[in-house]
Amino acid sequence: MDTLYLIANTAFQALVMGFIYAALALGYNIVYRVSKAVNLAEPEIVVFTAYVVFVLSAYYHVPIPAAFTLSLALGFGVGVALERLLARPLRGRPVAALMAATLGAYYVLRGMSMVVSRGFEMGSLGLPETYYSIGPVRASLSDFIAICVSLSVIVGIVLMHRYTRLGIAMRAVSEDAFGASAYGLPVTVLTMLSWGIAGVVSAAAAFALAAKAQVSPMLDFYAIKALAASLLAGLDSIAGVVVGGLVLGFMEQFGSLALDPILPGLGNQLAFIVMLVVLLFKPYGLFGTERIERV
Amino acid sequence: MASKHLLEVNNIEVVYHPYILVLKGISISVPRNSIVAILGPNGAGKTTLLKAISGLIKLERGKVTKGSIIFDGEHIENMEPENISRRGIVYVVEGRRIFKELTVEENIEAVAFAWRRSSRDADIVYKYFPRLKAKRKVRAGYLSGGEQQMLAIGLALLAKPKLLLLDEPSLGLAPKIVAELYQNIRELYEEEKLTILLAEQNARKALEIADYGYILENGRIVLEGPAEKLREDKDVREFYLGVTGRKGYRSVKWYRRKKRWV
Amino acid sequence: MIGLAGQISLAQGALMGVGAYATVYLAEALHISILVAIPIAALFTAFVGVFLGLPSFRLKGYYLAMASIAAQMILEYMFSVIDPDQYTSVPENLKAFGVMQLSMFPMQYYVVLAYAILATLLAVNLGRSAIGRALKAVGDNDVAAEIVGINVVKVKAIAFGISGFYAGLAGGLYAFTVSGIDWTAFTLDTSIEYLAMVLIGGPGRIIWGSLLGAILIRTGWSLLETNLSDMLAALGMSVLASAPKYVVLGSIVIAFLVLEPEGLIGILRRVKEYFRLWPYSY
Amino acid sequence: MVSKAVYAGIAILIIVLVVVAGLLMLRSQPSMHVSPTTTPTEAGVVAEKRVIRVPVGVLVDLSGPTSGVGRDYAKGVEAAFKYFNEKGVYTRDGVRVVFDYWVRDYAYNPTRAEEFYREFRDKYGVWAIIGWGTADTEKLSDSAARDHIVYISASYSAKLVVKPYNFFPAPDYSTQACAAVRWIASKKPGARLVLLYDHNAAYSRSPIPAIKAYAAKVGVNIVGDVHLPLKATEADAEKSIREAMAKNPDYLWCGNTIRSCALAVKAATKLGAKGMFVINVWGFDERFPELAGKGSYGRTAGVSPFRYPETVRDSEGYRMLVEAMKIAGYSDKDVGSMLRFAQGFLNVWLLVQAIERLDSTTLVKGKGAAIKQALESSCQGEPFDFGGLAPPARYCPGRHLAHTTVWIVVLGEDGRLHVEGPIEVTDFDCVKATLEAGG
Repeated sequence: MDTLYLIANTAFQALVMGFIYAALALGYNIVYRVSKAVNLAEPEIVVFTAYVVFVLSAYYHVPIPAAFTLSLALGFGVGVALERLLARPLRGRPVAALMAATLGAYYVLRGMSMVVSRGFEMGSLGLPETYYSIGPVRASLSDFIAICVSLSVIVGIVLMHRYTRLGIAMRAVSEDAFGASAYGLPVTVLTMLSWGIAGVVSAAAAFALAAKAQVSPMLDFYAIKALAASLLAGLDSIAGVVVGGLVLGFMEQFGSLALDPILPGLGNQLAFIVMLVVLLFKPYGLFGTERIERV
Repeated sequence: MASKHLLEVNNIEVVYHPYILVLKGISISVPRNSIVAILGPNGAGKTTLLKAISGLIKLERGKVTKGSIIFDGEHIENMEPENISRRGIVYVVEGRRIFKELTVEENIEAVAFAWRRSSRDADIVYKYFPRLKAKRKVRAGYLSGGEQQMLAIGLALLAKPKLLLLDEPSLGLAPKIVAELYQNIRELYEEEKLTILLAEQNARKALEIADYGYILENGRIVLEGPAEKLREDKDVREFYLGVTGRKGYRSVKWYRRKKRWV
Repeated sequence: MIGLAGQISLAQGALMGVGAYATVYLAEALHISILVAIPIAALFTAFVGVFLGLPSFRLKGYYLAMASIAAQMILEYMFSVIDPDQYTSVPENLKAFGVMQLSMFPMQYYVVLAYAILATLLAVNLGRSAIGRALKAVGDNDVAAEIVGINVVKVKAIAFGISGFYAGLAGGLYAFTVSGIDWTAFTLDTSIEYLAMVLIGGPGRIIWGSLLGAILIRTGWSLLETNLSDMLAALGMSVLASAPKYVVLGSIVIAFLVLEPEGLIGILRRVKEYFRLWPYSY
Repeated sequence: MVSKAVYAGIAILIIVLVVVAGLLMLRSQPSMHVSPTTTPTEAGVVAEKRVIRVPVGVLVDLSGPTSGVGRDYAKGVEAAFKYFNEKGVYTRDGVRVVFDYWVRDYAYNPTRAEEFYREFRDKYGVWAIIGWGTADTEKLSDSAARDHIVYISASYSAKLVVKPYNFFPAPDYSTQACAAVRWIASKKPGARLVLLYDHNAAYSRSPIPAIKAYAAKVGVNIVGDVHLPLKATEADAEKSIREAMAKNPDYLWCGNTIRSCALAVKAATKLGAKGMFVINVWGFDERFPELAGKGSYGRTAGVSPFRYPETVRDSEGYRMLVEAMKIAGYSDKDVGSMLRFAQGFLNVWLLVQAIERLDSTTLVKGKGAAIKQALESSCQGEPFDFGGLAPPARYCPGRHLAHTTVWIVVLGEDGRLHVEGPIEVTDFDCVKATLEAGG
């Protein structure tokens, strides 16, 4: 087969997956910026919101865009609830406590997803099947949806942080919550809002992911993999997730292309090897600030 | 209701999570439109007192366990820090707490967001600290120490404070910059009709602009009085102003016989 | 197990798997009794544990959580490669010790109990030793511990070694009690469950806390699981059988972390204190 | 502060205790909810009726990786128990049998399965278990034999054929796969076949040795052996399909579960790959056309040892399924795949038929062992009949291979399922090939 065809298509899929990973990673990073903890409940937020879209559209015949919007709202609600119930009471306590608490939330959300999904019914979102040929690349509508959704979320968040006063205030809080609160910034509200936005981002990423991988409880696996993108970018980096996600996407696609004949399945686990390597040699990632506490 | 004093701290005790008693029965009062200085060595509890007033001890699991803090006729002890700052107490934290990753302009935007101030209001910062105007696109982290302190105070101004809490503004600054800074603070105080509570180790500078002073040691107030009186006090002169009136510390090793009031 | 030195580890399930597979392969390769292979495999797991802990030698606890997730997933993959059929049988003849056949019900139970008692004794004494105190110091504040002159890296390495050792021991014992091992028993979910045990039991009290947590979760979980399943089945909603279990367990973990960080042990101690002082509240 | 925490602590303890106590109380009530012990239909017979209560454990996956298919299967099992309890099951000598059953979600985790197995055995003393997956069933097979518990699973692994207490009303995976190979050979002699499956999953791997052995025999060329992860995304599936396309196959065997196979077919459509997909039993059912999209029409076929219920609507078995659904309170909407539902139902039905062949004393005395005897009595005698849903089943001691009849269900251009077959592989022992390949 044509090498160009192979490389171009693999690269395109890597790009799509890369943007999805980037959006998932962004969810982690937004939370990390304000609470200095990794939100381990995010994988289940992804499953939960993906199921909400699926159940609404498949059983209640809500049009997909409306169901998607609803899931975004729900993601926001879940994020805010997590902040209110976990992050705020645990403020001032070791970060490990908050992370452990998010694990508790992981369980709760899994139970909730089961209820919503009526016992994990599986399904596809039923997006129209349209295919395009762009040069050697074959693309489908779901590819474009995945790219558009994840990219617009990332760009939106970056622009917000850069140019709106709200975003600038959030950056201030993420840099120094104590100082921000001294200047009268509504730190509590901004923190809550950040968690909420992280929830929205996760819900959007969940939709993009569902477009590419159907709706199933396994979606949490990809969200865990996205931790690698998040670390690679640096946990407190916003725009860096694009690079982190793309590196991960390319590594995974080309990695499994090369490795599957030797060790089947290793390519899909490369994310975790990346995670370990980053943690060992460059724990603050490519774009993270080096303020991370060292021993 | 307007009492003579804008702020009254009555006999408070502060405990850090959960058992460490830091302040032991402190009372101070700050009259409207005055500068009150709190002096004392490192670790005396100056910062804790300011944090207790501003509510920020909550973020560090601290708590006011006894006594009351009354601001403008209202009890504010153990309130959420945001609610306190909404009432007009703004705390300029020790060590030039600004947002180093943000540009000067963004620093101002962020605080202006909190107070819903328009950009025109924000010009007040540049008015008092014209040095900052030239550096509005510079990341705050790259400013000099004095500029950072100016920015910090400028940010506090955006909150239109009734009471400004300044914590060690002179810390780590060259004497020349300190002089300029204190000049600016004085101007501010006069033109904006502010009330300032100032915590300082640099007692000489502080007493230059203050009206009244408290001296804090080991979480207790050991001495208080009008600034000019403190300036004259023998012990204060000896221990805080470094004026010994003797032959010079070299021969006396004054620090070894440093007297404690407690 | 996990509460050591204030770190969160989410690779405990995989470490258990390392212990289990190592036990079986060792016993088979060397033709020794599994009972002999268990401690050796546990030592091996201890080394793996130290290796996994490497990133956290330089970094704070929550980075270890991430490193351990990665390690868990990589180990899971490695298991799936060495055991693709998801069944590695544990030969019955290797379960004997000398002439004693130990795999039947009462003997099996005694063997596990003996190991458990030994392990607990070891842990209790460890807590009292210099190493134990150093571990606690590092857990509280590693920077401070370093200033006091504790070799933080060494102590952390020991901590990971110990936690690996115990996980390996657990894995080995598990292999001893079953007819075949299967890597899906050592997944991330397993790790999370162990962490939940410790968190509920009381993270500060390594031994009794984990023990209490383990007992409570095991019994509580299975009570919840069976009763709720039956209840929901009666209501004709058995597809949701597992949902309440997750919600309840997750809520309990959160409640403990938020309201009672010292876990059940903390509650017990305070209740004890309360009744000791009763009826005077001070 | 401290006292508040004490109260909170006490409150939590009390709540925990109350919950535990409540659960214990619930537990202590015998599970009578299953069905009434006397049937009003037999009015007039005033005499005290003897009822045999048969305890059965049910292991299903409702929250794990196979829950997508496990859910409808579990519903089928449950509905079957309700159906038979209500309709009445009688031993040969006319004694009423009522099933007590306990459903446990083991989330596809064999360790959990083992825990539940102990619960079933020690707490309820079950005589039979309706089980689910390959790894757990294989793991528990020796225990089941030792404890004399009849184990009817949804895993059709070849290894279970030779286990004394394991049964399933279908041919094993490798026999099914061999039938698929035969079907391919009959369509196109010398066809090029690529195998797509997860190289690290027991279920996906299990029929592969038999396929390879039988393909060589009937002249199907296996030209590729491609890894397709169970946890695939479209991107992963595309990668596998591209690799397969390079081999230019006429047919592709997809040995994974439905989600993964649907993605593979979708990817093939997208990339314009040629070749017909033949999909393993758990990878294809009525939901496939919807999951894989229109592109799968006319190019996909599923292997099935059962008649798809929708294709045999006028059969006795279908009538029973519908009634069971009604009794269990399920509407059409509640059941995603009737095939999976039927698979659950059939497993229970097999148990019921075995019990119906026993007389009451043998059953009560022999329990699981007696049921096993009854199941194996079909070797020489009458086979078990499933009302047209599946071919009659016979079990012989040492070789519990129900039958070797397999259908190929082709998804036509019109988007409907067309059944081809039945196909029987008589010239090759696929079970043996599998067992020899990986003991």
